[in-house]
Amino acid sequence: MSLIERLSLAALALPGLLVGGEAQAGRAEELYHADFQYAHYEESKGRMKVDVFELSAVAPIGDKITASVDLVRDTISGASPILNIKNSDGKVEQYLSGASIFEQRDALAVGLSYAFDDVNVSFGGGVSGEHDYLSRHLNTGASWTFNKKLTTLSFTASVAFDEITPTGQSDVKNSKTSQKYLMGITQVINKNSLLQSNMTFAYHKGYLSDPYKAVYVEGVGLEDDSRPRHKFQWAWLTRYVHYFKTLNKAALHADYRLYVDDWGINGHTLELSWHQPIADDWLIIPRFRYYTQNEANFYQATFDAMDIGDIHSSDYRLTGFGTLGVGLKLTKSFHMAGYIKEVKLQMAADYNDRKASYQIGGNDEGSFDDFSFYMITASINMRF
Amino acid sequence: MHHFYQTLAGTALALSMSMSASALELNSVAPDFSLPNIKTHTVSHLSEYRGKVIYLDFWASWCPPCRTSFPLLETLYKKQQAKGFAIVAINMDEESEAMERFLTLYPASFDVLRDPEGVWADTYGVEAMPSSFIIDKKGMIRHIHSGFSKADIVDIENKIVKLLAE
Amino acid sequence: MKKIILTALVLFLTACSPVKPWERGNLALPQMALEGDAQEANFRQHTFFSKESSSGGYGGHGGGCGCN
Amino acid sequence: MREAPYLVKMSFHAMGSPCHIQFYVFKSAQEKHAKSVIKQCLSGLEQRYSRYRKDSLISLINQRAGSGKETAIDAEMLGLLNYAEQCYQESDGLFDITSGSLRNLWGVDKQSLPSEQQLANARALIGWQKIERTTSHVYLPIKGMQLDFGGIVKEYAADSIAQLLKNRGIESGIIELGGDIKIIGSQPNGNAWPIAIRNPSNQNNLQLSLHSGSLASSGDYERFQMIDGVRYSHILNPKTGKPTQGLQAVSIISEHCVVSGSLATLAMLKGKQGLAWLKENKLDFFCCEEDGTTHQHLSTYTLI
Repeated sequence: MSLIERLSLAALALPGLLVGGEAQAGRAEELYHADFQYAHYEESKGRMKVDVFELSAVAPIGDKITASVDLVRDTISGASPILNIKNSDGKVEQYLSGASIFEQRDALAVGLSYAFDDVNVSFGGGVSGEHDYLSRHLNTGASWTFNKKLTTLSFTASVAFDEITPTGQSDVKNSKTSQKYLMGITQVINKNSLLQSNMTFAYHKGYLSDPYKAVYVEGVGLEDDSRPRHKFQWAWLTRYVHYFKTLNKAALHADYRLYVDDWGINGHTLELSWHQPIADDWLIIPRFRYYTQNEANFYQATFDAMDIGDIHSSDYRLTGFGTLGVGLKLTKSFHMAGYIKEVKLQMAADYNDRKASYQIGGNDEGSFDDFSFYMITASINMRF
Repeated sequence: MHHFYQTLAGTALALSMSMSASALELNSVAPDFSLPNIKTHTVSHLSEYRGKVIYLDFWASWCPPCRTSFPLLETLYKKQQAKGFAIVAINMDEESEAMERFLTLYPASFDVLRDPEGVWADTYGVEAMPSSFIIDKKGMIRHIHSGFSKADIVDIENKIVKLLAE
Repeated sequence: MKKIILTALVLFLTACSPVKPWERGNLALPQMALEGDAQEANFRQHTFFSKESSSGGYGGHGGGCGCN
Repeated sequence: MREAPYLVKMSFHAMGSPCHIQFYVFKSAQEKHAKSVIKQCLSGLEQRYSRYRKDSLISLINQRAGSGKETAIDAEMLGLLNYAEQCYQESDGLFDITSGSLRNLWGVDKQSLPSEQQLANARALIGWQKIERTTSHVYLPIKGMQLDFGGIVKEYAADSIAQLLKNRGIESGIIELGGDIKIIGSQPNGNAWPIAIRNPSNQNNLQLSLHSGSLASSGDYERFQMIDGVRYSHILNPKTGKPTQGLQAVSIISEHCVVSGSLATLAMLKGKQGLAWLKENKLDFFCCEEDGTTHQHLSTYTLI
């Protein structure tokens, strides 16, 4: 920049030239947050069950910095599919892990964010681990609000280092690193609606297979699950929210996400939810979800000597299928003027049914992979 | 990188220029207005407060910094009221119920007026929520302040005391 | 692909009617929040992520009352 | 079809110099409102930044120098201080608004040169880095230190008035405050505004026309003094404490009047290297050396 440009920029900061209000720094909320949630996940066919306890807290420091901490404990039990076998009359059956596995995963994450006038930057990190798995991650992000505060650009970047030492193979230490980048825009369209559109890019490198899963090769036997050592994922999520004053101030939320990865999988996710206020400060939220994906190009339910390459997997998450889900969420909030400013209770239940036949364009894989699962959450959030 | 920086500076300039077009200016006369007063149920005019130092605040119940500001403004008002200090809080909620529920939680003894269509917020060029204008005894806008955080009350009181002494 | 997205975004930005700061009451209501309950949303997305291949997209800031 | 706009002329005295403002309006209400806004802006600025008024903000700061009592400042004063700091850095210390105390030594009425001792004492009271300031307060730590916004406030006033009138929908006009000029916009028929720059050495002035931007001058064709037959400029070098030598007058043309003003003062402060400095920074200028030779470089703006 030339001398004259530097001076002009400095001159433009003079109120007389750039006449208008003073833009103020700091963030909107200056309250402490304390949130506690219990959640339960359970699959059909006696498969996996998970109980999750989570505690999060947020504290403002000065009028620009906000610190946050998040503690999570999962306890996982039940069986999980490890193998598909073709039985005598050629039909594929799925075998679950025999012993009922019992694992406990603990995770800790901390974060700091700093609010400038219209820009907010954040840094964070965390660690999570089970007896056979350790993951450490770092993340950073920035958001810039402009155009009379109607438009917000967001950018986040995170990196994770995972290490897996499968039970019974203590000498083996497989590691992988994952990088994720998000760029997004949130735009207020008018008084009653807003739109958010985010794009994420994720790149994984290292040991990406599942040590507890295997593939059945007809006439040969079993082979370990063996996936490529890198994976690139791209996702584009668009969320639309619209306010209906005449329908007792309800709001419609509609999300659509397109997903593509270089393992050959394309995924579509559609979620619709209706947020209906009833009585004072009650919200009832029915919701519907549909998901579909096709299979990875190295997936087969079972293999034979001819088509077993060195990259192969029968993992039920890599096949083609669709999921239909319905759910209901209830929230009730209390506003007070004392030390505690707000208490909010939340309860929700979702039922999801996953079937190969729900996949767009149909799928004749058979129903050996089909199962259903439900989720329950209950939480209390406090602001003071 | 250099080129990018310049275009960034360019856009920032353009944006800031366009943003400020409608705002009122420091040291200009505060335009008089008349709005319904929720306590007296009559119409109040800004000119009725002439001779006082006025903290004119545009607020709404749904804006978090307004919740932070009301208790602090209430104490400031009680403390300086006798010396000729007035607070005129212009509420812009679409529905008055939301405002009434707010005022039960954050009672205000200073005057609250209603401007649901934001007519005077437009004239005063309100750019952020909340926005406040400190007006001296001669009716001139001496300070413009947008947003509100706890630490601001000290600076606001200094300005009020200085103007009261004028 | 990039060009289409960019032009779409620019067109889209200009298509919005200007919303005055005091007209954001509806957008600030809890039922309009993109992230109403963070913990519940994270649990739900984490569950789907571990049962399906698709992931990503969620995150970012913005919307709401635009107060500062 | 909007009726034809009519020209409004204002002539008055402000900031210690004659001022002339012309602008076109469509309705008399617009004229009345514009005139009141101009008067309020100028009286406001004078009331805050004039060193001659005992009750001004600047005088309050100067009176409290060395007293231990700091002064609260608002966004405008903060903007001016930040701008002055930028000028200080760009001129590596020559443009220093703390050189107010030098004014007394070289006042127009003085008949004799100040002694070396007086100059040394004055220099001890000067130094931008000595100022103690935050975004909300300012304090001059040594008794006798004086801030002087000369070379900034008058030009800032011209820019402020132009912005105020533009906000009121006035798109055509010219503002002249004591030789500093700011254009609001070209005349309704599209013509530029004719301007003459006085040539100190001979009487044929330089003719110039501006559609937009500003022109500010620094130099001693009005304010200078003759001591024992030698001509001393009123532009004082804060490092030596003595008037500058080298250029007799400089006029700069750029978008903002406050920028043109500080660049003109900077050129004078550069003394002998002034001309080279003007060329090196590719500025639009007109200048006259002490021996009367004139130079000019006008790229973005045109001569009649």
